[in-house]
Order: sequence, then structure tokens, then C-alpha cells
Amino acid sequence: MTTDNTLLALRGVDKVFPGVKALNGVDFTLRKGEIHALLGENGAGKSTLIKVMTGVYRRDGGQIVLADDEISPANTGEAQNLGISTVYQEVNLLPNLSVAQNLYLGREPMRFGLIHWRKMNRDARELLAGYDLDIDVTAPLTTYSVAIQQLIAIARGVAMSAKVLILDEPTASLDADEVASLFNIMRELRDKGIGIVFVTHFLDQVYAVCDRITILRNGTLVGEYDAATLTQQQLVSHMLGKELEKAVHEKVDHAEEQNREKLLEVHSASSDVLQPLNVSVCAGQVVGLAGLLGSGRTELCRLVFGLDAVKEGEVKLSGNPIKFTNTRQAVLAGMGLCPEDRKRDGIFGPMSIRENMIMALQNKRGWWRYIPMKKQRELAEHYVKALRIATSDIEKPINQLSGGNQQKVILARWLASEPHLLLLDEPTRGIDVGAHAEIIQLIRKLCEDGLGLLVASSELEELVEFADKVVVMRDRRKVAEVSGSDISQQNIMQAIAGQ
Amino acid sequence: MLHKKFLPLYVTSLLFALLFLAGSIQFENFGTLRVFMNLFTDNAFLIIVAIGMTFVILSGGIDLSVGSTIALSGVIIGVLLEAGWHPLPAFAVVLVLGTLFGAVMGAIIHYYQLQPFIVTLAGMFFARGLSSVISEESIPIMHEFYDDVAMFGFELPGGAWLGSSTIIALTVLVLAVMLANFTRFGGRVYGLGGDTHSAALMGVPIARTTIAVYALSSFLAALAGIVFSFYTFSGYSLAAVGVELDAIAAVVIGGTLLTGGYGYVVGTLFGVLIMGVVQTYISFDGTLSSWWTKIVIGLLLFIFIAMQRFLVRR
Amino acid sequence: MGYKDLSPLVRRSIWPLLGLAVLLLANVLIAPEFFSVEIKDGRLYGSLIDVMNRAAPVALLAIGMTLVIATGGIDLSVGSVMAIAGAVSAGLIVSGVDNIALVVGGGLLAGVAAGFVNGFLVGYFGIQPIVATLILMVAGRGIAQLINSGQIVTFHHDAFEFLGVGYFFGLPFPIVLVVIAFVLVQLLMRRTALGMFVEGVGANASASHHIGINDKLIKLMVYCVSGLCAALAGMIAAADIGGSDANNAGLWLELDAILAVVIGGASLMGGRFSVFLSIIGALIIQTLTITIILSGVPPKFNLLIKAAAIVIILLLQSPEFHRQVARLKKKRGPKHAS
Amino acid sequence: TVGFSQVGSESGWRTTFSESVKAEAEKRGIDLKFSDAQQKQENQIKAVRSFIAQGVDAIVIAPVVETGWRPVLMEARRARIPVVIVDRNVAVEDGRLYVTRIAPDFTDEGRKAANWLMGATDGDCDIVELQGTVGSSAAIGRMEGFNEVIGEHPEAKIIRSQTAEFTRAKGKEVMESILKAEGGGKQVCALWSHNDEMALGAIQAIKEAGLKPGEDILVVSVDAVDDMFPALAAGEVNATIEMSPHMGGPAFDVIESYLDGKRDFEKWMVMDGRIFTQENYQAEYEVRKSN
Ligand SMILES: Nc1ncnc2c1ncn2[C@@H]1O[C@H](COP(=O)(O)OP(=O)(O)OP(=O)(O)O)[C@@H](O)[C@H]1O
Ligand SMILES: Nc1ncnc2c1ncn2[C@@H]1O[C@H](COP(=O)(O)OP(=O)(O)OP(=O)(O)O)[C@@H](O)[C@H]1O
Ligand SMILES: [Mg+2]
Ligand SMILES: [Mg+2]
Repeated sequence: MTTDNTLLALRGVDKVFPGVKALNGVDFTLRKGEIHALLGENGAGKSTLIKVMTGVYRRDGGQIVLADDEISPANTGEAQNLGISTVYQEVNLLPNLSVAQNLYLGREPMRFGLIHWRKMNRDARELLAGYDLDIDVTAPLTTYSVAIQQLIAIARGVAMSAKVLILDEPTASLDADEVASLFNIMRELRDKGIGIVFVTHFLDQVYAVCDRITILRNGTLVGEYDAATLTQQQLVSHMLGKELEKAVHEKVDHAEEQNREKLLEVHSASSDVLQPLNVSVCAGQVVGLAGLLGSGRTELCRLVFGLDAVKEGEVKLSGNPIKFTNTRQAVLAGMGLCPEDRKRDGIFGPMSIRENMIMALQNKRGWWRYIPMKKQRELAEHYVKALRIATSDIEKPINQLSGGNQQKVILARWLASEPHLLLLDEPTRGIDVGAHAEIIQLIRKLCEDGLGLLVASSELEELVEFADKVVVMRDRRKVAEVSGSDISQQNIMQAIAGQ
Repeated sequence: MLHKKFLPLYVTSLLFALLFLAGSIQFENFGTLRVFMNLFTDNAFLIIVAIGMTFVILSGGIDLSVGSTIALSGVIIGVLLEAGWHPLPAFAVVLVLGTLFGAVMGAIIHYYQLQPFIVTLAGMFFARGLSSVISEESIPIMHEFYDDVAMFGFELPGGAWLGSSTIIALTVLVLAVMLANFTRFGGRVYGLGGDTHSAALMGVPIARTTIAVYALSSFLAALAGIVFSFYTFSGYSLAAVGVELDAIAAVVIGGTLLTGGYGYVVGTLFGVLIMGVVQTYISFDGTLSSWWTKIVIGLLLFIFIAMQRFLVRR
Repeated sequence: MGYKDLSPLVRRSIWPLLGLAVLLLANVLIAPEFFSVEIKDGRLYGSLIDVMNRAAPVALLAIGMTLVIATGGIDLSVGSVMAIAGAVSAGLIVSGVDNIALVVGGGLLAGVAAGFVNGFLVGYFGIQPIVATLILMVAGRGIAQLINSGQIVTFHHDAFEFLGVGYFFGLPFPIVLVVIAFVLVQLLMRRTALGMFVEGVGANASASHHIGINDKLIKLMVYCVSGLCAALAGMIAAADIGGSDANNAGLWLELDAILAVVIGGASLMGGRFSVFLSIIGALIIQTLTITIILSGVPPKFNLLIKAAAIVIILLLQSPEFHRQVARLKKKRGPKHAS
Repeated sequence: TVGFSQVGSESGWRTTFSESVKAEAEKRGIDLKFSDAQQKQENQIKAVRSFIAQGVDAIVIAPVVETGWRPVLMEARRARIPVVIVDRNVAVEDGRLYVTRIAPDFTDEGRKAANWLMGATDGDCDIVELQGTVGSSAAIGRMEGFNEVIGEHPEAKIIRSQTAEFTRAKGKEVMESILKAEGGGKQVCALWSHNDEMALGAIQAIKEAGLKPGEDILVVSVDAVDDMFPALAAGEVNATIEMSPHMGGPAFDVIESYLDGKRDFEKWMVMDGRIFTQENYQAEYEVRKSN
């Protein structure tokens, strides 16, 4: 298997967490100048494999060989010194530091033994210009949305890569343009002889840039394939261990919309950042929100949910004007919001899966009506099964789940609270194809039961697939609305581009 | 350059100026260079420990041991001088021991994943306990070198005095600003306070940085102990009780967030000065009973923090 | 069954309990009659009872502190609140109020008021807990001294003194009070969803806010509970000596309370909490104090011993320490390495 | 104008002391600048400096500790401001740095207590000692004086010694444990407490252990605070050595005559404390009751 240009090789790597064998004798080979996709379901062990390579986790067995030398990095810093640079799955940057500092942390340009701030900021601006990003690099990172942070993390990883670049789901919240420019950069690096490991759940992206594919399932290696010879269908069945079934559904078109009960009506409402806009969602309808980074999709969801104040205009729920002063009122009124930044606003890290799922429902019922433990367990077990959450135990702290499974838990949280109107901000971020299909099916089923959905997503394909209506946003205002059979990637793209 | 991120700093310095002004209007002899310089002379040791504390807090930790470390340094110096040592080697011993002490606490915190609050609390008990074991009684310090250093300084107009301890404190301040904002170490400290997990994934050497931060804090506490010994000419196991809380308060008043990652060393200087002005104000007033003194300090602390909150939030 | 198979709750409880057991055993070595409990005049009498009785104020503080710490906060003012509550009750008694309900109610009210101030500053003003409560830590003792004019106010009021020195079915009344407070808090936290919400706010305040939990109100509540517990502890302390000593009542006890909570295994970053283990923490601290007294070592060694004990107990709880010990064991005795 | 730097308000005795100085100043029409150092020497030094900066006519210091006063006293001297030390001592070799010191003699207090106890027990006694705050000069001095005397009595020995930090609550707690450790306390002959507060706490512990303080266990301590007299009357306390908190009057006397030009003061005006026992407490009790 080892050819001359093998760069990094893992042999028989094991990793055990309490209760889970996350990696079981996994082999992995990365060649010079290739883009190598690492694929698998949520919880298959991709991130764990990466963290073992870069010394975040101590491996329990096996070998790692980098350019003929066996290595055992003890932390990311050592891995970096060995020439392995990594962009981890969740955005792992420092929120309090400036963008420039984040980009250059640990390798700041120095002058007279002191940090040369001006040069650092200048370099940072230039670096980001390569990603069509023109932002204030001296502002703290938190001021930017997840997607921009994601780009910054990529820029940092790419700029540091010496031999190996590892990208763990870097495109999860990027839109098509950014993805395209990232791919260009990846190809350039490949041509320079750098080996790239690329984790994603978007299969077309795999075929767009990757040369070879390694598939994991349940912590074991399924196989290594050439991208050119493996069909998408084969790929999926290797990943899931079964065929993927897809359901097609009828879209609710404009005419029908008039007959249905209006759940949400936003009448020329504006917030501190949003321009006045109109949006409506009716029962059983899925409304998609499309737009580029910073177009205001997240802001719209926050506005409806009462997290931001309505400045002008009004928001009506089931015909009644609403003025929420806190989010509990929104929850009681039958809404739910699945936030975009799950690490910051979604998960209760040290708390169990059960508690994470039950929390919204419990809050809705009030603190004094404690849901009996038996009922809690039932609910949790139910959703773990329904959403196929990979875990050994519902009492496991959520921060020990893989990223995609965490997302499923948050989704389950809101499903359990039985809302009328659900706001989903990038709900399928980091979710694998199998689960993706299941979630979409679930969403459809909920709609049939009369639930209204507002879904902000950067993934046009998915919007086309399940939305009955797509609201397109640009520069914090609504620019178009496409509905029924007019919904196609083509149409939406045009609206986004402003043609 | 009026930058938004320095806002807390502007607010703190403005509040200091306001309070000083208020005192000057109200009391004769208050608005003098002498009173202003006394703020530095009297609080030099506090400035030094608070700077060390700033680093610890920026890194997301806390160090409760500094007050006892001051006492321990004083006692060790006292004992060594009694045994006939020259102060300079005694200082070296104290500084080295102090640094080691901090490094050990940092190592325990990092390697055993224990909480800084408790580890340094144990450190506080340890240092204070050790000093009372070494000597329960206060040891007077008598040495020509001490007289010379204490006498060293520059006369300023109006009977004001720029003494050696002020000079040491200001030097530490300048070095600390450079360390915090112009070296890689500084960036790492901020990073650690921002998000330890992310910092680790970005390649920040967590172990080394954590240990270094506590070592630095204890080193500065030992240095503050030396300065304190010039201030009181003695080493006493009960000296500097509660200084850790003063230092924490100063750091926070100076605009640093206790959760770590945000704040500036210069802010801490103003934090100390503000607390100093409050004390001076109370002693110029001279009518408050013991309990009113406490209540007024609490109220002023509240007003500052409320105003800071209000002004910075906008 | 190995250590790894134990449930997390049991695993977490083992070490504090083990620490307590070790300390108690140490006492037996020092004073063989340590465990003997006799009944004198219908009252339980013995060193063990003393430990529990003396630990009562810190245990009460620790109950409130546990909740505060679970939300990611800290309450430095509890010592001063003890002094205030004692002073208020004593003040009421010496000014001629005889009704025990009024006297106790006054003290408790003072505690809730203090807690309300803390909770308001932390929850609604967004001030960092350490500083917000530092304000009352400094000013509160001043307020207590103001009420007492700086003197120790002594009083005689049998019903009130019962709080400190009374016996209830042979048990010192402070112990009974701790049990009652524990049961109440446990019911409130574990029979309703409050406990989960408290942990949620501590684990991620922003996420709680996003699902509509009123995180500010929860914070306000836990500081009020802490104030209430502190007030009760303050009244016990005053009743115990039949006087309100505003200068010294509860002095530095906030540190003991925090220590108790941490020894009980809670994280100061918030999240998971166990009121029971915090009480065990308080017992550990008190046992240590009594051990030192009984052992007869000169008082100047007190702090050193305390420091050493804390470090040992903390290490016992550290998973990394367990791993190191396990590795050592493996090296020593390969036959056990199965 | 006179600046007065007080230690703090750590005990009732201390508060009475502060109040009496204030009252005395008011009586004499002195403008008193009072500063509370909250038990911290550094605060006290700051206060003295700010008195100098304010240009007061004289300074009275009740020092937290003995050591460490030279620099600031020299500063006062340069500014030609007279300084009077009250209560605790200051350790400076150069006697010219302060006008005089008005203070009790801690060692002598310890001696008096021991002498009384040895007299009452014929020098045969197993003593429990409650120490003050570890490292405080009162605790060190009283311990030294007491031990010096009982060192001459081979039958007398201290069987248990522990700190109770000068407080009533600790006094009770520590005594309680000591009694348990001494098998109920039947063998203990006397309690020697470094101050009255601890003694008052310990008395309660003795009572709760079923013994009679003052008879089963003799009680001797220092301060003679007001609360001790009811206890003396009840026979629960055997002796206490007075330490008068009224040092304001003598201090102001000295300052006034200094400002009138007098220079030759004794360096140490010892406040000699009376000893109150079962025999002689009544008169003083009546006086205090009437206040
Ligand atoms: N710190 C941890 N402690 C315990 N278990 C963990 C930990 N991290 C991961 N696991 C478990 O290891 C398994 C593999 O997780 P991993 O994060 O590698 O999945 P992944 O393939 O990256 O999934 P995703 O596509 O959702 O990111 C999961 O079952 C997860 O629950
Ligand atoms: N390219 C950018 N330049 C400057 N600011 C931006 C940019 N992108 C986003 N922002 C900031 O983010 C805010 C809107 O972001 P929001 O998260 O609502 O967008 P979105 O449509 O949800 O996009 P996404 O979630 O994909 O980032 C803007 O008000 C702006 O302050
Ligand atoms: Mg992953
Ligand atoms: Mg968004």
C-alpha cells in the first residue's frame, strides 16, 4: 500500500472513550498532492481520527507515520510544528481576540522582539482578501457570524499548512461562492504537493475536489476508494451500510397558501439591523430563507422569536399581534428556535442528552410541573431512535457526542416541545446524508400534522427539496420570494445575485 | 486613537480623574502633587501584585495566594537578614522561591485539572501557615542598604516624592504592558482566557502558559513583598491579609473581565489608584466611624462598577 | 465490579466520602473515644455530634453556595450576611420584641434582602458575581456593626437561643435545621425542574436564554436562597453565644463554604451540583478543624495542616491523579494488570 | 486638628476605645480626623501619610503591629508633626521619632494573671490556654508573661493550648473540643484565656459540658470588658486583668502640653491595669452599671 509519495500513514489506530470504541484499528493513508475525503455517518469517528492525528487525543493503539518517521504529537502545537495544520469541526477560534490575532496566533510577525501589530493587521487584510472577505481585522472575532468565523479558521489553517492540511467540515455553513473559492485554494495547495484531508457531508463536494475517499463506519474502516471509480450510490451505501431512500413530495403552491391558516405574519417589521420586510408562514408550510453570508437570515429568526426587539411594523402569530419581552413567551406561544451557533447558544455541554432534549418542553410546562423521570427517559429514547443519534446512553453528557449528533439532539429538543411554528437556522449543519434524508422526512411529516416551518439554510439544494416557498434575502432586506414549482436552484441563485 | 475596545479604559481613567477632582474641590491640600504621588508610594506593592493578578485573570484563572506570598517573602527576608545576609541575595532567594511556588500551583492546576480558586486558596493557607511557622513574631528589618534604598528618590515640587518603590512599580507596569500586548506570551494568555479548549486546538501550549502565568503572579507577589518590606521595614506573618481581594477588586475596577480574555494592564493601574483615592478621601474626611468606612467603601465600589457598566454598555 | 462500571453519581460521591472517612479515622488514632456517643440527660453527647453541630453554619452556607455556584456564580457576602442577620435578631430582642417569629423573621428577611441585592446586581445588572458580592462583603459587615454600634450585643431569649443550643429529640438543633434546609432545597430542586434549570443556566446561560428560561430570575433566586441560608447560619451563630458579634460572626466563612462546595465535587464554572456532597464537604472541613484542636499541635501549624489536607482531598478527586496511581500500580504489580 | 489612626473595629473593646477617643476630642474641642485601618498596617501607614499631607497638628497612632513604623515616623518628623503612640508598642530604636507611648504592658498582664492563678491554686494546676490570634503582639506578650511565671512552679503546666482568635464563638467551639479531648474536663484545673471574649465563649462550653465554671474550672483572663462583670457576679469567672480603653484623655494631655512647649516626656507611660476578682469587683460593677 505504501507508495513513494505517501505523506502520512495511520496503521491500526484505536481510540476508546468510556463506553465507546470510537476507533477500531483504523488505517488511513494520505499521499502528497492529493485531496482525500474522509467520510462517514455522524459519529463514525472522523473527528476523532483527526484529533488522534494531531495529538488532541492520546491514541490507545496503532502507529502514525509522517514522511517515514513515526510521530506522536502530544498537542496541536507539536502537530503544527511537524507541518500538520488543522481546521477543526466546530469553529475553534478565540472569540475575544481580534481577527488578525486569530489568524496569526503563535506566529505573529515580530520586530525588535515585539509584535509588529501594523504588519500583522496588514497581512491579515491581504490574506482575507484572497477569500473575498473585506472586514475590520482589528475587531474581536465574536462580532462576526459563524460563517465568517469559519472562513477565518480556514484562512488560518491554509496559511499555516506546511505538509498536511486537515479540514473537518469546513463548508458546513458556507454558501456556494465561498465553497467555490475554497476549492480553488485547495486545488492550488494540492498542486504544490500538500496533502489535504477533507471531511464533509456534501457528496457533490466530494466529487468536485477529491481524488480519493476513505470511509469509516462505527469506528471501523470500510475501505479506501478512488473518487473516479466510486459512484455516489455506492458511496452512500458504504457509508450507511444500506441504501438511501428518498421521498418526493407535493409543494404547497401560492393558490393553496391562501386557503390555509396563517401561522406567522411579519408585516413590514424591522429591527436594529433589518430593513422592514414581509414574510408569512402558514400551517403545514415550509418557508425557506436563502441568502448570502450576513444577508440577515439569522436576524430575521431572532426577530420573530423575540430575541431582538421589533422596531417598526408588527409580527402576528395565528392572527394575534405579538410583542414578546422574553423568549419564554415565544415558547409558550408555540414557537421554537434552533440556533445557528449550537456551541454558543444551543447545547448545555456538561448536561446529559436527556436533559438537553427535555429542557424546552419542561420550560414550557413550567418549573413546578416536573416531567416524571420515566417520561423523560421515554422521550429521550424515542428521539434517539427516531433521529438515529449515535450514543451508547441517554445519560451521556452532550459534549461527548459528535457534532452532527449534537445537532440532532437540539432538533429533538424542539420537536419534543411540540411547537406550532419552528424556526430552524441552518438545521442540517454537519448532518450526514442518511440523517439528512431522515430529518427532511421528519420535517415533512410534521408539516402534514400542521406545523409551520421557517428554515434558514445556505444549502440551496436542500431548500429546493423541501421548501414550499423561498424568501431570498440580501443586505438585510427581502429581495424576492419564489414559491411552488418556481423553486429551483437557478431561480434562487438569480435572486441572490440580484438579477 | 479613540478605539471602541479601549472604552473601559477611558471610562476608568475618567472616573479616577473625576474622583480626584471632587476631593480637590472638597478638601484643602487634597489636589496636590504630593497627595497624587502618595497614591503611588502607598500602593506600589498593590500595583505590582495587581499586575500579576491581571495576567492570571486574563488567562481565566484567579490567584488568592498573593497576599500570603507577600507576607512569606517579608518573613523570609527578615529571617535571612537577622542571620546576617545582605538584602540582595535575600531578594534573589525570595524571588526564586516565589516563582517556584507559583509554578507549582500552576502545574497542579493544569496537570490535575483542579480549580484555580481552590488550589490558590490552599496556596494562601500554605504560605501564611509557613510564615507563621518560620516566625510568629514580626521581625524588624534593620540594614543600611534598606535605609539607602528607602531614601532613594527624587524630590518633586510641593513636597511630593518619587521614591524607589514608585519607580519599581512603574517599571513593572511598563514591562507588563509590553509582555501582555507585544509578545506571543501575552497573546497566549488572552487566548487561554478566551476559550481554553479552542486555544489548545489552535496550538497554544496550555501547560507552559498556565504554569508561567501563576509563576509570574507569584514572582510579582514576591517582588511586592520586597517592596512591602521597604514600606514597613519588617517581615510579619500577618502582613497583607486580604490583599488578594484588593488586587482582584483593582483588576476588575480596571475593566478586566473575571471570566478571562478581556482587559488591559493599564486599567489595573487605574483600578488601584481609584481604590487609593477612595481611601485618601475617607481619611481626609476623617469623620467616618469604622463601620461607615466599610459601608462607604462598598457604596463607592458599587457606584464605580455601576457607572462603568452604564458607560461601557451603551 | 470495577470502578469504571459505577454510575457517575456514585463515582463522584466516593471521594468526598472517602476523604471524610479517612479524617474520622485519623481522629480515632488521636483520640480513641472520638466515636463514642453517649446519651446524657436525654441528649446525644460526643465528638461526632460536636463535629456535626459545629459544621452546621458552614453546611447551611454551603447549601446556598452550591446553588449559586451551580449557576456559575459565587457569593462572597455570606459571612457578612451572617453578621447582619445576627445583628438584626439581636437588635430586635434587645429592643423588646419577644415574639420568636418576629425575631427570626426579621433575621431571615435581612438575609433575603441581601440576597436580593446580590442577585439583582448579578442577574439584571450583569455585574460579575465576585465583584457584586464583594460589595456586600465589605459593606455588609459595616451595616452589621452599625446596627450593633460596634459592640457585642448580648441578649437572653430562650426561644431564640434554642436555635443555637437547643436539643430536638436528643440532637442539637442546628443539626436539625441543616437537615430541614437540606430536605427543603432538595425537594425544590429535584422534585421540580428548578434544579435542572439552575444547572442549565450554569452550563450555558445563552442557551437557556434561547429556550426561554428566565436566566436572570433564576440567578436572582439562587442568591436569595443563599442569603436566606446565610441568615439562618448567622442566627445560629448568634444564638450559640447568646450575643451578636458583628465584627467576627461569619468572618472568612465564605471561603470555608466555597471550599466545602468544591470538596463536594462541584465546578466553579457552573453546571452539575449536589447539595448532599457539599454538606459532606462542610463536615470534612469541620472534622479537620477538630482534628487539629484534638491533636494538640501548636496553633501556628494550623494553616499548614489545612493546606496539606485540602491538596490531598483535591488530588483524591482528580481523575488524572487516579490515572497516575493506576499507572504506578501497573508498574509495581503486573499480576493485577488484567 | 489631630489625626487618629485606629487599628480597626475587630472587637467591642476596640470600638469602646475609638468612641472614647472621639468623645474626649469633642469634649476638648479638638478637630479629630479618625481613620480606621481595618486591621491592616498598610492602611494605617497610608492614613498617617495623608494626615501629614493634610498638615494636621498632631498624630495619634494605635498601631496594628509593633514593627515597620520608622519610615513614616521619619516623614512625620520632617514635617514637624508630633506623634503619640497608644495601646500597642512600636519598635523603633530612635526614641525621638515619637513623643511618648501610652500603653499597657502585655507581658505584665500575663504575669499578673499567672500570679493570681498560682496564688489561688498553690502552684499546682493543669491549665488550658486559649490563645489570641496567632502572631498578634497581645497574644505573644501575654503568653510570654504567663509562661514566665508558671515556669517557676513545677506542678503547674499547660496541658492544652489552642488559638481561638480572640472571639467568643471560637472560644466556645475550641473549649468544647478541648473538654471532650480531656475526658470531659474533670482534670482541668483552670482556663487561661488571652482575652475576655474567648473566656465568655468558653464559659458557655464549660456549662454545657455539665461543669461549673469558676469552681470546677477556674477562669482567668484579660481586658475586664463590661460583660465580664455579670459573669463575675455569677461566680463563673475568677479573675480578669483590666485593660482600660480610655487612652484618649492621656494622649490629648500629652499633645496639648507638647504644643505648649513641653518636651521631656517619659517614653512609656504604662497604663497599669487593675485586677478584678471575686473579692473586689462589686464597686467597679456598680460604676459600670450606672453608665
Ligand atoms: N470526548 C469524548 N468523550 C466520549 N465520547 C466521545 C468523545 N468524542 C467523541 N466521542 C464519541 O466518539 C464517536 C465518534 O465521534 P466523532 O466526533 O469522531 O464523529 P464524527 O465522525 O466526527 O461525526 P460528525 O459527522 O457528527 O462530526 C461518537 O460516538 C462520539 O459519541
Ligand atoms: N461580509 C460581511 N461583512 C461585514 N459584516 C458582516 C458580513 N457578514 C455578516 N456580517 C454581520 O452579520 C450580520 C448579519 O448576519 P446574519 O448572521 O444575520 O446573516 P445570515 O443571513 O444569517 O448569514 P449567515 O448565517 O450565513 O452568516 C450583519 O448585520 C453584519 O453585521
Ligand atoms: Mg465530526
Ligand atoms: Mg445565519
